[in-house]
Amino acid sequence: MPVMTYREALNTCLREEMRRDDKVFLLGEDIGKFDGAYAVTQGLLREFGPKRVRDTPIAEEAIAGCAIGAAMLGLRPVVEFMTINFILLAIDQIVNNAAKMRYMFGGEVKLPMVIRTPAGSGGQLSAQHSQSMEGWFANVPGMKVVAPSTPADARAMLKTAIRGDDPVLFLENLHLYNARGEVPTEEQLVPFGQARVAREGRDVTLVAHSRMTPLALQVAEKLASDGVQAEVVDLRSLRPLDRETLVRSVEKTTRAVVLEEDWPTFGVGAEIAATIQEHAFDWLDAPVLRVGLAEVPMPYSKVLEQAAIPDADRVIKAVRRTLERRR
Amino acid sequence: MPVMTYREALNTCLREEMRRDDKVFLLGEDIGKFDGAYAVTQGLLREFGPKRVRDTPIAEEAIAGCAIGAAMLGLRPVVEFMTINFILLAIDQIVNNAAKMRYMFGGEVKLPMVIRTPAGSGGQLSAQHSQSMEGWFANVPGMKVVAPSTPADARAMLKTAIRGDDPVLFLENLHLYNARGEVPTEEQLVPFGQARVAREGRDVTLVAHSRMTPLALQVAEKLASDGVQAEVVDLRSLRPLDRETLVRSVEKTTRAVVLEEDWPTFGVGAEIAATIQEHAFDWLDAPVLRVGLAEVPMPYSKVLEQAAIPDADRVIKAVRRTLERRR
Amino acid sequence: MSKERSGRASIQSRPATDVVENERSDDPGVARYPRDQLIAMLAQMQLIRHFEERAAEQYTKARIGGYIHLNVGEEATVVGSVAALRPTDYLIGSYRTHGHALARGTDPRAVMAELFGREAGTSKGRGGSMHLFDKKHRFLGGYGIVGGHLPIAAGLGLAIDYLGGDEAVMCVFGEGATNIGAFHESLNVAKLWGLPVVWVCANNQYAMGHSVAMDSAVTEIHRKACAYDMPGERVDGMDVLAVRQACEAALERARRERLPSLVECVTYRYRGHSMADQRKYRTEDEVRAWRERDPINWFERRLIAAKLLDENEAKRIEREADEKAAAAVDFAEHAPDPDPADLGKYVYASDEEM
Amino acid sequence: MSKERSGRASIQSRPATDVVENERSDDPGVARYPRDQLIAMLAQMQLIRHFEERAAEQYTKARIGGYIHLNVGEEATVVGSVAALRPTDYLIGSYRTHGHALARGTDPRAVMAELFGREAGTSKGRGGSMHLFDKKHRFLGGYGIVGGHLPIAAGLGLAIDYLGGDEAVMCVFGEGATNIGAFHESLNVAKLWGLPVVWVCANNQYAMGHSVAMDSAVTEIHRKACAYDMPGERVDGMDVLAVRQACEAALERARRERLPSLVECVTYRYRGHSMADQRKYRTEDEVRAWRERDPINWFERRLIAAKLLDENEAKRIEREADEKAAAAVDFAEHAPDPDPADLGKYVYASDEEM
Ligand SMILES: Cc1ncc(C[n+]2csc(CCOP(=O)(O)OP(=O)(O)O)c2C)c(N)n1
Ligand SMILES: Cc1ncc(C[n+]2csc(CCOP(=O)(O)OP(=O)(O)O)c2C)c(N)n1
Ligand SMILES: [Mg+2]
Ligand SMILES: [Mg+2]
Repeated sequence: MPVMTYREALNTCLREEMRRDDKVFLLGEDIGKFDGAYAVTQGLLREFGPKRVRDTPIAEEAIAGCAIGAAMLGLRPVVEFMTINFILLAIDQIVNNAAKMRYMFGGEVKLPMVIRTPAGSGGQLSAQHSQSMEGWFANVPGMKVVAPSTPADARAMLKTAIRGDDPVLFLENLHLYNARGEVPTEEQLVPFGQARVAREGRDVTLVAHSRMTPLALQVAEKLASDGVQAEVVDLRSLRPLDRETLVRSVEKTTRAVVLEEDWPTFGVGAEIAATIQEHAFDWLDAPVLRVGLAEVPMPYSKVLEQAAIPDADRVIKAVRRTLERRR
Repeated sequence: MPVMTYREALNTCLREEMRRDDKVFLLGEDIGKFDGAYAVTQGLLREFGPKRVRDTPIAEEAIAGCAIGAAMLGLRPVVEFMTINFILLAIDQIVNNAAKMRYMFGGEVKLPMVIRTPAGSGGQLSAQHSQSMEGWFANVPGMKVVAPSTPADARAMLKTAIRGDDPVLFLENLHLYNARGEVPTEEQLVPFGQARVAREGRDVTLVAHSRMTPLALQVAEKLASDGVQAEVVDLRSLRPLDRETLVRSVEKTTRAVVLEEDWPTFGVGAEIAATIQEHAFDWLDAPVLRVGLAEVPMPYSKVLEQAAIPDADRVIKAVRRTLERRR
Repeated sequence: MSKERSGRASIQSRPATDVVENERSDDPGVARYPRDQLIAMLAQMQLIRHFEERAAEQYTKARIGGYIHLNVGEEATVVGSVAALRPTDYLIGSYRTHGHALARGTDPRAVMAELFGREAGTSKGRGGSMHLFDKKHRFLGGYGIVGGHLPIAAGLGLAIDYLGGDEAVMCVFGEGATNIGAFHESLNVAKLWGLPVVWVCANNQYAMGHSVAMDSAVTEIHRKACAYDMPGERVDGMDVLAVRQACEAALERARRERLPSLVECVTYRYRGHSMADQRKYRTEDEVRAWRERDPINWFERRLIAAKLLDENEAKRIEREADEKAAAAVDFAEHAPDPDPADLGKYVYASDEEM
Repeated sequence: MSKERSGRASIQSRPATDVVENERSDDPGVARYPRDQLIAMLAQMQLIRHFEERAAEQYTKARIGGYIHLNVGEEATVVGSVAALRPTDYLIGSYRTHGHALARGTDPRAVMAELFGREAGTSKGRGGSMHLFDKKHRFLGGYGIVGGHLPIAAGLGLAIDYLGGDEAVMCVFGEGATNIGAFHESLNVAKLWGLPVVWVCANNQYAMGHSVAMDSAVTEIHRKACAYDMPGERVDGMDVLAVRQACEAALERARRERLPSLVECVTYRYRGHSMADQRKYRTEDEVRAWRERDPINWFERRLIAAKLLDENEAKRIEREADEKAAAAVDFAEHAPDPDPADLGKYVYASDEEM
């Protein structure tokens, strides 16, 4: 199987889908002439021209609205927001229009549209450029929210998103773009709502999505050398959420730690913990713990930033606390 | 103690605080000449004039930004958003500026500002006008989010909000405005981060905030006639969250049901459940259950709307499921 | 400098088939359109008036819930603008769009059923007054967030352009919406990308309790077009033919030149902002003055003066309109509610296919 | 129609104390200001240039993290606008504001320390390049969301008006920010409420890889003022004195007439959007052509022509600027990092008091 980066996998997928269906088009800031702020759309303007790779002004609300309108008439827009931090300017369009229109118009309209955007922290981008708000969108019926962690899933899930008929928030991550992995040559589509057991283990379940998955795998590797077999569940999709896989894993391991790149209080991990305690209550031997960002706006200073972002040590500490509990 | 409505309590508080401190001023749509869409600011324009009761255009982002700028220079703006549904147009200002500025500018600035807005569903306002997104704001360090459920708390907590030095989202509810209750004549301030045990009980804890509190009390009353003693914890403040009171209650009752007016998946109740299982794990005899909105955009039709909104029956059913579990 | 166009931009209206009947009218507006179309427009205006009054009545009887925002007083603006559309064009609007749906041809019974929250409603009872929808007539919805549908209108224009069609989009909104960010972003991209969109502002003088001057640095709304090098035009929104003519011209510019326009129709709402609004932010005198220019009366008188209508016919048209409105209420009253078991339907399209 | 003012609006500049020295200069711009101010402005421009070049160097050495956006090429726009402010006025800007802080008087060492993420930085190392802050000099911050600080600027104006002060607010932003909703909402309320705000657009031709024409229906940014009945003016942003003069006039209008203005300074950034930008979206020729109008060279030549400066002095000024920049790097290098134990500090003001 060919090896490629997460970025290449996305780029390949966009190219493939645009070749396959001329209703698919891209819009976003600097995706064309500039080749994409993070080069995900590199070369696509050259191949498909400005009609299908539409550079937009800095006007996030208009961008989202344009995608909605275009989707209503049967096109399949794929929006790029440069980073998730700017999505708040478009969240009204996404939450109040895209997510609700099908329902509030009695099923008379479909909105096949994808919003791609990288989340994540690190790189000293400071408070306004280091966020992960995917949990807010995952709270909204009518939205689908996915967050692949590998190049193969990135390609396969972006295909599912583009060919689907609903608005999808497709979460990328600044720190995953250069991650490498095998990507099958043949076409693959991963249905939404299926978590992936990225590593099997029997002692504790590490739950992660997006960039936290490689961290979880790294932690699992370290734990293994200490004789602890951690299972890693890569959620892949937040809405729909694959509660079954989660619960099945914890029924086996009886313990869980959630890794998250957002703030834990009222964050993504809260739902994971709530789900596990609700559906695997009788199996749990320890409370589900959460490891996420420090509850501060992200500081710029390297030393402070490092202190704020979850790392292997903090996850391992949480795992140890979990394991201390007797059955 | 005089009895007044929640609306009157807010109105009284605004009047008192504006008389007390001429740095306090109001801004929002239709708060002056129109007396407030829900009449909370009734009569204030007459008393304080247009400088201190500033009617604004429909421009939520500018409104929020104006409050931020004014707060930076030492004023104490109190914004009214007509309903929380429109706050998404200002969420970038609130989350990326108000909540982060003090931190990202190294503590050099204070933002004493309050955003008042009613959330809630019911009344057939349909998908775009029936929401409760307070959980998203409660996820953000730098924000304070409070949601009083009684007239007395409304007055006392709005005072705390106005006199405090941080941005506060002050959550009201369409269905609480006419709720009546005793309000002490003397001045009262309720510090944030203190939940209130609204009713004592030993069998199960009902956790609620805002409009769900009266529902929880109503349920507790019904349960009492069946011999079940429910304790009702009114959170009052989501950020800071009073984990102690929550945990203390569950340590006593060993069971909990969360009532929420938002969508449960990734909603407010998830944090409550996650907190309880984390900190009261050894006391819990049953999983924490959540009762919230049906996971659909709110339908207009009365029959569908009724099916979507949590009611006493659904809460009682959840309580029964919880109680079925043996110790 | 802004390139505003005068109201007298050249008109390429739809083919007129029976122009003969009124070619000698002294009223240049009336002379422009065939009799059957003029009569149809009057009938639509009457239908809207009577539909709205009946809806108001049902609201006070609590048969209708939520908020309802009526078009009473604005019938000329509504009918004039919608009449300018081709059947293949798209229409999108705010929460104040009962009239637009009716003018576009949506069955009044389906509109009323929607207000009653019935399964037979335009949106299967899920949307209500603020969220009407009629795919068949290309009315792509009523929206409740002020300004929120303007970016969508741009997207509709984008799709037409992408697909190479000659449809146009009409986006209607209130003057209060012109102060919000979405207005700016949408008009900018429409002009920048040459999208076939006509922006129709129904300036009914108030945004809830706010007069135009309370909210907008520029009170002649059409002048805001200058910031996009877009034609901007103000038209008497009580004159159904002036509105139609301006919108026809703007639609043609959109269609042929890919040049969007901003058309401001100066009108008035007789009633409160919504049925819930009983506040006093305007004088009785003001309301009376506007009512004296009632768009329906005025149009009726013009048609009678042009000898295209007599008093009896006028009465009949009004009676028929009211009968239709009454029939709509009757239909809605007896139509079934949605099945609560269907609560979860229509959230996702993909799930239904799978 | 828009009421744009010409660049020659009457000027009420600050009291000139030593006008004598250059009153006979043929250069009307130069003649307008006393020598010490002119020299100070040149020194500031040089300081910015050298500070930025050194910052770039430190960035490539990975001593500075995040994004950094330089003002190189834009020194005339930066210094000209900031020089127009009174000490009591407020300044607020985007993420591209190293130069603004320096021009306002912030210690270069504190600015560089901020870029290094040190506790001695303007924002105690919490903000970094995009979020400089200097309360003492009334520079109320750099902000990272395009357009996001414009509403705040309106709020500062509102507070001044509320408190009855005679300060003014200058809000600086790029031309790319004029297409976003916040621009529209902010300018509307500023004019509507008569807020003392001057909107200074640094039109440096590009928003990342987008030329003005790719993003804006109206490419002469100053013309967008027409939608708010606000004076709009375009000025040569490479001419520090023209910028200063226009801003002074606008500030006076803001202060005295409570009339906000939009001042567009036409300029150019020599470097990439941020240090991370190595893309090719503009030609070498274009960059070269702009560099030929280098604002520092040009200003130096004018001062020399006016006999207010000689080559040696010019060299000295440049050398001193570079020394300051070097000293700033040196200071920043040796300044201590924040204490990780302080991670949770500064989230809430109330908590600290309690
Ligand atoms: C973003 C937003 N803010 C506030 C409201 C509440 N609201 C509903 S209609 C309205 C007034 C709108 O006035 P205008 O645009 O003139 O339209 P009209 O109602 O006069 O037709 C307001 C403030 C809303 N729906 N959306
Ligand atoms: C709302 C938002 N969208 C996108 C970005 C990413 N971004 C940062 S700077 C920039 C270009 C801004 O151009 P302009 O306003 O002309 O200012 P300049 O950088 O040229 O000074 C973009 C798109 C952002 N920071 N905020
Ligand atoms: Mg109006
Ligand atoms: Mg620029």
